Amino acid sequence: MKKVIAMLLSLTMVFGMAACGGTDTQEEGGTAAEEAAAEETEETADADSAKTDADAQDGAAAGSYKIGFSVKTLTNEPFQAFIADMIQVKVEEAGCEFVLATTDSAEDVAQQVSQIEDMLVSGIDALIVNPLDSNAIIPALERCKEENVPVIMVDSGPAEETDESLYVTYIGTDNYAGSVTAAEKMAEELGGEGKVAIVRGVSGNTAGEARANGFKAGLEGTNVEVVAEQPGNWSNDDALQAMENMLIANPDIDGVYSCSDVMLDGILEAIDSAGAEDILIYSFDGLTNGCQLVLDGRVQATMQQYPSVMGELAVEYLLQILNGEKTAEDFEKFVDSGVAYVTQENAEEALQNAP
Amino acid sequence: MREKILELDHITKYIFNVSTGRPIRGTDVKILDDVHFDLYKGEVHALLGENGAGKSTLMKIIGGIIPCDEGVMKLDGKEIQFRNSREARAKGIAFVHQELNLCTNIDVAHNFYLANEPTGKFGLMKEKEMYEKSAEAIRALGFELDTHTKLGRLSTAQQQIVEISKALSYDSKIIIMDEPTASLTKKEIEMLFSLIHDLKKRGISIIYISHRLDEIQQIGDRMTVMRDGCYIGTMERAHYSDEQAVNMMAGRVTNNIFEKEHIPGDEIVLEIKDLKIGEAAEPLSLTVKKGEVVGLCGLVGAGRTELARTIYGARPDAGGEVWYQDELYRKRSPGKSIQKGIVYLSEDRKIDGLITAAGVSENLVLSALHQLFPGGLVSRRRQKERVGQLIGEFNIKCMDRDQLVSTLSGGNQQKVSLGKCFAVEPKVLILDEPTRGIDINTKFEIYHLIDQAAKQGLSVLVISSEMAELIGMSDRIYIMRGGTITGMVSDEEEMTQENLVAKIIGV
Amino acid sequence: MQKSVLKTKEFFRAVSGRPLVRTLVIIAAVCAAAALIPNFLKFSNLMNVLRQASVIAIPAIGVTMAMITKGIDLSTSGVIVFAPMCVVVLYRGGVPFFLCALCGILIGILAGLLNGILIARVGVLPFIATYVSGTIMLGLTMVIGNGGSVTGFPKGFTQIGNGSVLGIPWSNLIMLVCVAAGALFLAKTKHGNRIYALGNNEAVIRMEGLSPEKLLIAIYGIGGFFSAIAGLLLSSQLSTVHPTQGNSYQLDCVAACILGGTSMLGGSGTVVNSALGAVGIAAMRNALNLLGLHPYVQNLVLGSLIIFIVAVNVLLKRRERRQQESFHIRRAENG
Amino acid sequence: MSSSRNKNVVLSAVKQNAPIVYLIIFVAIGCLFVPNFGSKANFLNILRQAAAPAVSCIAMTFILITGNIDLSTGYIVSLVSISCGIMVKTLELPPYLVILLCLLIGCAAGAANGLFVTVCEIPSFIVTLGSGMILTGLAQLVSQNTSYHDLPDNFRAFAKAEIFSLPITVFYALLVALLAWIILHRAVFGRELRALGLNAQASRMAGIKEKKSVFITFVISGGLTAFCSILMTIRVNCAQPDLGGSNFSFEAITAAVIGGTSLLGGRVNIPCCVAGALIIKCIESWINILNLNYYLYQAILGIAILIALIADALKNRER
Repeated sequence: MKKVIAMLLSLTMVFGMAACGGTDTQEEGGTAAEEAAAEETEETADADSAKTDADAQDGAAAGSYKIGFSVKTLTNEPFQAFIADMIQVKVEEAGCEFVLATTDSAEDVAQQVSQIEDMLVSGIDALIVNPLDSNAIIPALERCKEENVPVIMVDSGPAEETDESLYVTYIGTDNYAGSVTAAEKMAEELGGEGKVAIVRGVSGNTAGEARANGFKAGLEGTNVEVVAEQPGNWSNDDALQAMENMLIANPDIDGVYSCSDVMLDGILEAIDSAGAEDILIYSFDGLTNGCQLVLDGRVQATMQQYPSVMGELAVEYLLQILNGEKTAEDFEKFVDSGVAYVTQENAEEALQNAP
Repeated sequence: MREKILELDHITKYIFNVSTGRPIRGTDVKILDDVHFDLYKGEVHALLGENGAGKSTLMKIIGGIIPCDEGVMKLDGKEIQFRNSREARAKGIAFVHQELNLCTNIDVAHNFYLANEPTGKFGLMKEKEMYEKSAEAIRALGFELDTHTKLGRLSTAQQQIVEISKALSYDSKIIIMDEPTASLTKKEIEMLFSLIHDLKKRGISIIYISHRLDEIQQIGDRMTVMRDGCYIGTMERAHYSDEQAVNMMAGRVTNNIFEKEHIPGDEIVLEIKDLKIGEAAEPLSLTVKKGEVVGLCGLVGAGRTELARTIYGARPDAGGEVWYQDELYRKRSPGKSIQKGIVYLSEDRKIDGLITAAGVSENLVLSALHQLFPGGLVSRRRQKERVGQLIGEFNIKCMDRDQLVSTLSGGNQQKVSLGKCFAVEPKVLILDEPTRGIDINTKFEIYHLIDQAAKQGLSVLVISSEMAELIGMSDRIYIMRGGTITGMVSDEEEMTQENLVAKIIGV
Repeated sequence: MQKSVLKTKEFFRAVSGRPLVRTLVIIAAVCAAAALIPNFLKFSNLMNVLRQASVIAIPAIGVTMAMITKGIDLSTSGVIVFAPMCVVVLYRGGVPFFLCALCGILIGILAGLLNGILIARVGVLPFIATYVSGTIMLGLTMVIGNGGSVTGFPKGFTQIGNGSVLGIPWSNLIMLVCVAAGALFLAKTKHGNRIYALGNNEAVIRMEGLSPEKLLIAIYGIGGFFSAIAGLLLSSQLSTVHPTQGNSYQLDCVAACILGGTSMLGGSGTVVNSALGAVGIAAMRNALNLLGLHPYVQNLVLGSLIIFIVAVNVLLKRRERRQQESFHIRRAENG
Repeated sequence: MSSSRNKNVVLSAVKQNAPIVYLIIFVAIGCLFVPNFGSKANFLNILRQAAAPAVSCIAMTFILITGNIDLSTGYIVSLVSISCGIMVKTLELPPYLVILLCLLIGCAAGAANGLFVTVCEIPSFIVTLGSGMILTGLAQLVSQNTSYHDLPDNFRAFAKAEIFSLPITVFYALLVALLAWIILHRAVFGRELRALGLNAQASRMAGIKEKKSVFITFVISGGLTAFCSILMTIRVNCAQPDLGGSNFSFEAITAAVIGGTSLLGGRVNIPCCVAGALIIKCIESWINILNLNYYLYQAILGIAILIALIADALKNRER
């Protein structure tokens, strides 16, 4: 059904254009590859709503609810994709319908808000959200409250003075605490002193800020000094250049803390080409490529999050609320989905459940 | 005695850079040389002269668009100097340009009130009033126009009426009309003339610029003739005759300054068979023999440039054939023409002919790039040698080879343009107004060059509005009118200016 | 058969002739298709679509004026972010909110005037001048907010963005007011008339003794004004200022104007049409969201749409020009 | 006479290659004030970082010389990078075939842009704006949210080798610069492009085929952009669909404008464009080394372009 609508939509729009165009130019937008993309969209549309679309109205029948997940872009973000897949599996196990909305670029806060509004209109009963910016998401949460749609935040938490009633709970790794542990572990490894650089994430991303600040907090009390801190913008390209230039400024650094495994490729390249040796590299997320690098010994440790745990718990709690077994007050405001300190020893089994 | 409302004496204007308006340094070429002009109240004063005679420049001075370098202008007896056209209009002088001063994307009323729209509350335009007032103004001229329609949808004549009614809305006493009938149909011309008679009755004087003698006889009370920027004379309508006007326009130039050394061969190089330059144009045919100079004369808008560009391949034709060296030349394009040896020297060299921001040598070799450097790489040595040859041959006066063309004088620029054509060693030369806006001695150099080229076996098709030049240079002259060829003059006696002018006008 | 073919041709020509009709057809096509999607036509969703369209439609007023004079304004995304950032920084510095809002709008106008001066006086190409000024403002916002988002707007302010009266969100009302003001200014005031004239024939403006430079500077100043208002509106919707909140609006505003029939070659285009174009884009994104299709599909569709429409406009223009040319020759014949 | 004659020849040479002088000044300031900036490691670093952007800037000059613009190069980079990843990792094609195919994809994208600009006569700014959206959509759909890490060594050798301790990418960039210099400054094709940029109407009348030439420049630019994408992908050792992105083409335009290229067409200087790319990398390395607030960079770069634009506009005024 959805496939038909998608085709109908683009066809009618094109027909509308031709009507106004006054000429019978055939549709020649884009390259031949674009036609290939048209078939492509059908598969992705199918893959998303695997089940045939049950009745579109609110889940009238008991147990079959519509649960939406709003997340930032999934490209080059296996971590987010893993949460989304886990949630989809859990939702469909419970016989409910799963709706996914992703923004097309990592920073498009306005788009995430309007996507949530659209999902509310399409009648979702519960929402799981990984906010791009915890301040900008508040109005959307207020709207959910008006429609009494319970909301659970995953991975990135709420801003400090967010009104507690807006969300049921926040399930995620305590980026801050996780980074503090990483800092303490690195200080131990370095014997309490040395120079360290931090490769930050994209500006304004709550998780990124918390990880950088957490790491710095973890180093207080030791005389391990943070000599350089530049953003890698979650992309290998920028991380590579930032790392290269930081190595120039202080060639004798002893440790590097990357705020996410997605930037490890770039950082390792920078270190290889600079010919710097025995630099302790710590990272965060515990993605497949992160754990693999730890296993190969090129990265010393990574703080593995459990996206699957986040996904499972979120769906579990929401179903409890929807089925009336529990109310929003029964949950604490923060549930730590735990962080594992992955080193070469436990890298093997960490790799199994890594996203 | 009729009251003289406008008088101009000793008006002189040196050649100036059109875009910046500042005079060009280092030349003393005058566009207007000590011109006298006067206008009585309620009179239609026709101004006659060939292209480049300075008519439009004189009118731009009266219209306040450009200042005059020397001379005095009196309006109602008082000396005045206009800084811009708005001031002139405030004093009651309105200018109806050939390309009208109107915007095709907005409707008639908004054009009518452009720049002084009546505004009501909150600064909103009083649109109802504008539509009514403008309709009234047009009705006052005896025409009915729906002032809501977009200007672009009106015919040229209707647009002209809007411009004239706009001029009248400033209760102007003098209206200057520059070539108003250039693109009007016969019926529309009659409409315009009846309007002019009506304006005369209201005491409004009109300066009517044209080079169509038949119109001037109908409408003009007095006729002034200008040639090469000089004032020749004024005639009353009573003793006006075409011959006298033509003599004054064409001027007595003896033929001996043009020595014709080339002898036209009889092998036909270029032959045009029933070529149609436009959908509705009549098919035309012409031939150019080896070593022959063929002239092409006609009024502005007769389609001479369109014909030249169609042969060259820069413009699509609407049927007919072009035979070159006894083969049919299909799918013509500038590139292909140059390869075959047909070159075209364009009328306005700054737009079509030269790259003013590039150096002399770069311009000279521009058309001949593929010939000079078949390997694809520009060899500095080969270019230097060829450019040296061309500069010598055309004696282009420039400090160094890479001097910017924009810094050269008009004459030198035309020689660079010509050099560019000759760099390709062409067989057929199509020249469009080769000597327009150039000082006299460069003109003679160009005549000599054309003659020598024909002598060496090139065939030349030259378009010119100066009768004397055309007669002096060409062996045969085709006459064009209304987009097709209406006649051909080949032997000596017939080639007189009076005869040609008469043929052009179709009198 | 002959008669009916002529009629449909007439219909197409009539439709393609007047821009307003053309835009209505686009919007009708988009809504007709979207209506098939469940709950698209729900009142609340339509209000959402309009609210999302408001932040595209308001700056599109300035962009339309720029495009009418053969220019373009890409600095909308910069002003949408920089103006509210100044407002929130001043407000946190204790300045009364009304003054801060005024100052934010002034900054928007100033940025617009800077664009105008760069384009009219210095002669920089419009699209590169406005893009660069947009990037500079984005950079300054990042420096002020140290890369992050800044909150601290008064409660009442965020009410404007999200609150609604009688079910109609405030943003829609603000959009209607701005679009009405813009439309009136462009269609009904003398300055609007001169903007259209400037887009068609600059020589006439000079001939009438007006200065095209001053007019251009004013146009881009107005563009800055409307972008600042849109910025404040967006920040009130998000209750925060995030340095990249404006990124997608840069292209959406231009796309809205093109969808609304504003031609790239200057001289045509109206504010109401561009606003309808903005609604068309918001409706399309909303419809595709409801379908759960990836946002990349939206980019694919919007990208092809823009190229297609401009291609059609250029073809129409070329056909017109060719008719005029032969018209001229036919005329010369019997001259 | 001869001494004053070659004095103003030197003067005009310096004036023409001003960006190279700026580069020397920037490097000098860097060595004096920025710690470790003068070290050999840092020079290697900057050269390595500037290799790919220099290629993309040269690709952009081919478009700018005829007075056009290309805003879609960033998205060509993404599409090529992800297809590179797919071909190498999933299809395991031999490296040289992958590189050839990637160049073909780039040329195809450039050809599509060229077709719309020349045949449909749509302004190049709008065509590349629209095609940018389409290309990014394609890249993300083709990639299905995955990126390919740890590319195989035989593929990476193409850009990881070192000759006399300089990364091979620097030599690639120099080779591209040399070829571009020959085409644009010494070949007939370059002379025609320059003429088209300065006065298209006169060039058409002189027999230059405008549509064909402009189309070819878009294809060349597409190919060079694909080559640049391969270099970036190998250097980062990760094929991802958001490599490049929206700012990529504007960084190329910035380097070109700082390098004296005029946006109205006709004025191009390859060595200066390379200098422009290096200048931008110098600014970036200052900010990283001095640990400045990274967001200053965006504002500083914006202001730098503005100054270069104003200079370019004033220079064009007397054209």
